[in-house]
Amino acid sequence: MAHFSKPAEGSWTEHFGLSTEPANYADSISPEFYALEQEAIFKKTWLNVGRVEQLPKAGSFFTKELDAAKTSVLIVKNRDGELRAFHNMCRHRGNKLVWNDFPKAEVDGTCRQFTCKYHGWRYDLDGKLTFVQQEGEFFDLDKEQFGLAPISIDVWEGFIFVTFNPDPQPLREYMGRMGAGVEGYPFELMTQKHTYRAEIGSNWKLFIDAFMEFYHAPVLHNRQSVSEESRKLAKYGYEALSYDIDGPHAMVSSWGGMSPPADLNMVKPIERTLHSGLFGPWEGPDIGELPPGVNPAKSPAWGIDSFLFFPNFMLLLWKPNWYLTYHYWPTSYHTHIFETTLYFAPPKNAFERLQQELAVVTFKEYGLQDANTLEATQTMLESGAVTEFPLCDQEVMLRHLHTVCRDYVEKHLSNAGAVAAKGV
Amino acid sequence: MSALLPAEFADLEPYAADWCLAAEPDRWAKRLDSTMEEMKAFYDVCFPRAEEAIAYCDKFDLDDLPDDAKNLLHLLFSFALVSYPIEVWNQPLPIDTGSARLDRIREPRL
Amino acid sequence: MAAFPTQFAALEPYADWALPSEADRYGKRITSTMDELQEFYDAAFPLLDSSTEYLQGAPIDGISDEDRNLLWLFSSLITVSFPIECWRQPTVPDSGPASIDVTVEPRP
Amino acid sequence: MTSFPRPAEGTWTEHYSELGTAPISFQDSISPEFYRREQDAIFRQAWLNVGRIEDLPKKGSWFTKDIVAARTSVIVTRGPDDSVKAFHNVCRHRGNKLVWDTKPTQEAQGFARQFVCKYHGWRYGLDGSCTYVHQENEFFDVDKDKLGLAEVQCEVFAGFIFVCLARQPQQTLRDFLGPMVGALEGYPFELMTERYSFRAENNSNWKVFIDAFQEYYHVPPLHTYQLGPNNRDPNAEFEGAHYQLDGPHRVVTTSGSQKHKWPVETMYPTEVLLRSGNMGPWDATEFDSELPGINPGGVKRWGIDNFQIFPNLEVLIYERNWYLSYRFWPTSHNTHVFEADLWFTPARTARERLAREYAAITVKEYALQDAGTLDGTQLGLESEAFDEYPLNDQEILVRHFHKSVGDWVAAHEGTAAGASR
Repeated sequence: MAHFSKPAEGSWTEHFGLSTEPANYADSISPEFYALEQEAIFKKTWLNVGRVEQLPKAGSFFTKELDAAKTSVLIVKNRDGELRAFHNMCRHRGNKLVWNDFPKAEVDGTCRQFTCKYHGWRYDLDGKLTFVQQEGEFFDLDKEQFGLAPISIDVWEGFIFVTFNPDPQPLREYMGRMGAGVEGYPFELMTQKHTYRAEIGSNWKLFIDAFMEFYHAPVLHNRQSVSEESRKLAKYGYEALSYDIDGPHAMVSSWGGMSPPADLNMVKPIERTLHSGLFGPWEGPDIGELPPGVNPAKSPAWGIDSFLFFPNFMLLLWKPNWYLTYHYWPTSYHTHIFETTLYFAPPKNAFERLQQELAVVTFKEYGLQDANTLEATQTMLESGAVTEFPLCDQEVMLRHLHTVCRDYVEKHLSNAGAVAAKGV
Repeated sequence: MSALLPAEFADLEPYAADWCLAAEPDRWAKRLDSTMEEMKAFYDVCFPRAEEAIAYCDKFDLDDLPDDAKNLLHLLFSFALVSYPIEVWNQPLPIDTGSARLDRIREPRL
Repeated sequence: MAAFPTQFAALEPYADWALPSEADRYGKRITSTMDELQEFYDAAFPLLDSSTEYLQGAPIDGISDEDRNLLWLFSSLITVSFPIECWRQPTVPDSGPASIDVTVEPRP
Repeated sequence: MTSFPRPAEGTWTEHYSELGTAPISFQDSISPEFYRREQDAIFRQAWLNVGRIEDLPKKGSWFTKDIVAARTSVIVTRGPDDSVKAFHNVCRHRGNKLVWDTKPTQEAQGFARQFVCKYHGWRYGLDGSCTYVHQENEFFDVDKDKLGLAEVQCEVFAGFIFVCLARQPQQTLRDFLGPMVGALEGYPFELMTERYSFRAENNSNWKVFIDAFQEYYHVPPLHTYQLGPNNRDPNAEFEGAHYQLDGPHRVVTTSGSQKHKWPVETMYPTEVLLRSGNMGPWDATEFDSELPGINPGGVKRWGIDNFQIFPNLEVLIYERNWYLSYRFWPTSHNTHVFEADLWFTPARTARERLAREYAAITVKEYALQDAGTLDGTQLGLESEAFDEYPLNDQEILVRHFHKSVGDWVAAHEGTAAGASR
C-alpha cells in the first residue's frame, strides 16, 4: 500500500519517460566502456574537487588525483584571491609537480611558488614559469610560452569545480534547475568537517546505485533500529516523498521520522541520551528558511534530500540543518575511491560535539555494510550468469544514471564518428 | 594448577600446557614457534611413552574420551607432528618449502 | 594525574579510551572483547546520560584538558554503543573486509 | 632396465602415438591470453567437481563454491526431495552475491530452508525458485515464476558432485568421464567419511602443480626423505607400473611402495610406532565387496591408482583402502587455489585416529615440498629462456594433459567460430 502519492502516470519511472524493462549492467563490467566513460564523461563534465574553505588565503593549494580523467590537478588561490587550476605537471619533462612523500597521495598546503623536485623549475601562483635552472643551456626558450597547463575552474555555492572540456557550458547553467533550487543554502556556515575515504572493489556507478535508492535500507540495515521498529520498517518497506530529474542530474527526497522520533522507545539508548542519530542532532542550528528546491514536495514528514549532480557528486541536505557530500572517483572499470565529508555548524560545546560525533559514527556503520556488498556484486555481475535485472519504481534513479552514462558515451561516439567522417 | 593429563603420564605433564592443542593449525603454529631444542626435548620424553599413551586412550570409546585422555591424544597429535622436524628434516619446516603454505581447513572433531 | 574532571573520577580506569582520533577509537573497539566493551559501556553510559548540562557548559573554544579527555572518552562510548546496542559483536555485521577510513576530522 | 612390462611399441608414449615424442612448449602455462581462452573453453565447458555428497549431509544442506576461472560462484543445495541442484550464486534482482557468510569473497556452507538476499531481502527456495519479492507492487510486470536463480547443470557420480557451466553441456557427466573413470562406480567412497582438508594459494599456473602430481620422476630427487633414514639413494629411479589414457583423462598406477612390508630399520621411528606414513595407515580397513575400477592395468603388487580427471580433479586410491583428492582452481594465469582432502573410514580407536593423523601430517610435509618449487618453476617458465622442454616416458601424463588442454581450447574455438558463421 502506498503511503505517499505518486505522479499521475502511476509510477515515477513512467513519469520520467524511462523504460520499465529489466536493466542490464554491461556498462559496469566492461574495461572498454570505462575507457569511453573517461573520454565522454570525466573529460567533458564539471567535476567537484573541493570547497572554497580548503583555500583560505593567497598561496593555499591542494592537489586532486583524477584517474578517471587520467591526470592530477593542482588548485591554488592566487595573490588576487582568484582560484586557478592546472595540470599538476612540470612543463619541462612532464614530472608530477606538487607532491610530498608519495606521488599518488594528494597534498595540500600554502606556498609562494611551486618548485619542481626534479630540475628545480619554478612557477608562480598563476602558473607562470618564473625560473629555469641553467636557462642558458636551453635553446631559444621563451619562459612566457612554458607556464603550467591551465584547466577551467569555477565555483558554485562555495563548491570548486574543474572541467577538461575545452568549450564548457557555464557551471551555473550546468547545475541546472536543481542546482538553482538549493542556491542560498548556508553552506559557508558549516565548516566543522569530517572526511572519510574508502577503496572500493566495484564500478563507481554501483555504489551510487546503492545511495540513490533506499529500497535496501530496511533489509540490509535492519539492525540499526531497535527490533520492534525494525520489524515495522521492514513491513512498510521504503517509499520516497518525491523524485526529480533535470538533464543528467537527479534527486530523491525522503521522509525522516527519526529527527526527533515520535516515540523515544523507537531509538537506541545512546540516541535518547545524545538526542542525535543517523539524521544528526535532533535540534539543528537555526538557518532561517530553506531554499525553494529543498523538500520539493513540501512534506511535513521531510527528512533528507539526496542530489546527484552528474557524474559523481552527491549532496545530501538533512532536516536538522547539516549536509554531507559523497564523491565516487573511478580508478578502473571495477575499482573506485569513495569519499564522504560530513559538514556541521561548528559545535559550541562538548555536548553538541558529541551529538555530531554520533551522526558521523552512524554514517560509518551503515557505509561499511553498503561497501562490503559491492565487491561481491561486481564479481557476480562479471560472471554474466544473469544479464537482465528487474528494477522497481523506488530504483528509478539507477535507471536514470545508467541511461545517462550510456547516452553520454553514445553521443561521444557519434561526435567522434562525425569528426572522423569530416576528416576523410 | 590441576593436571591436564592422567596421573600415569605425569612425566609428560610439563609439556601439556604447550602441546595439548586440539586443532592442527595451532599445533603447526606451535611447531614453527619452537626451537629445535624445545621440540627435541618434547619428542625425547614423549616417544618412549607413546605406545602406553595410545593404549591408555584406547581403553575408552573414542567418542567418549574423558578430558584427560583427550588431552593426552592431542598431545600425541603434536608429538606426531614434531616427529618430522626431529626425524626427517632436522629443521622446523620441510626442506625446500619456499614460500608455500598449506592450511588445514577441516579435520575430524577429535 | 587525573585525566577527567573530579565528578567523572569513576572513569579513570577507562582513561585509555580517551583517544583523539576516530581511527584509534574504532581500532580499539574492534580489537576489544565484548566483555571489555560491555564493562566500559556500563561504566560510562550512565555518566553520559546524566551529564548533558555539564557538557553543554563546556565550551569547545578554550576547552580544558580534562574536558577534552572526557570528550574523547565519550566519543569512544559512541562508537562502542554500536556493538553493545545493535550488533552484539565488535565489528559491523556483513561488513567483511570493507574499510572506511577517516582522513579529516576536527580537533577537538 | 625396466621393472615392469611396457607396451609392444617399447614405450608408453609411443604406444599412444598421437602424443608424439617431441619436446613440448609450456606457453600454455605462462600466457594471460591463453588463460582467458582456457576459461571459456575449459572451465565454462567441462564438468567440474565442486564437492562430495558428504558436503550435503541432509535435506537443506548447502555450500558455495567460487569458481574464479569460470568467473562465477555457485550454490549447491540438497532440496527437500534430496535432489542435488546447483545455481549461480547471484540474486536475480541487482546481481548481488546471494549467499555468503562474513566475507563476500569467501566460500560458505550451512543449512537453510531458503536463501535471503542480504541486500533487498528477496528470497529463494532450495530449488532456486523466487518465493518473495520485497515491495513487489513497486515492480513492473514481474512474474516471480520467471525470477528464479540461474540453474547450473549438476550431476553426481559415485558421490562426487560435478557442475557444468555451459548452458547446454556437450555430454552427460557419465559420457564425459568415459569408461576408465566410469568403472569406479560402486567403489565404496561413501564409507570413507573421516576427512582431513587442506587449502593453499599457490603462485603458479594451475597446470604446473598438476604436472607435479602426475609424474613420479621427481620423487627420488625431491622427496629423498620419503624413503626413510637409511634408504637415501641419490641415483634412485622411478618407474610407473601402468599408464592408461581415456579421452582427456588418464591414470598412472604404481607398485611396490607397500611400506608396511618393508624392514623396520629402513623407516623413521614414528612411522613404525604409529604404523602409518606416506602410503597411509598400514592396518587397512577391510571391505567385504569387490572394489570396482581400481588397478585397471592388472598390476601385481598394486600400490596406488592416480586418476587424473580432466580438467582439475585428481583422485588417488591407495592399496590400504583410503583415498586422496586434489583439486586445482586457477585464479589467474599464474596463481591458483589448491585443495587437498584425505578420506578414511572413521577411526574407531585412538590408535587408528593417530595413524590417520600421521598420514595427514605426512601428506602436508611432502606437498609443502612440492608447492615450494612452484614459484621457481613459474618464474623459470615465464623467463621464456627456452621454447621447448623434453619430456621422458615417465612424464607421459604431463604430455597428454597439455595436449588435452590444447585440444579442448581448439575444439571449443572451432565450434564457436562455426557457430558464428
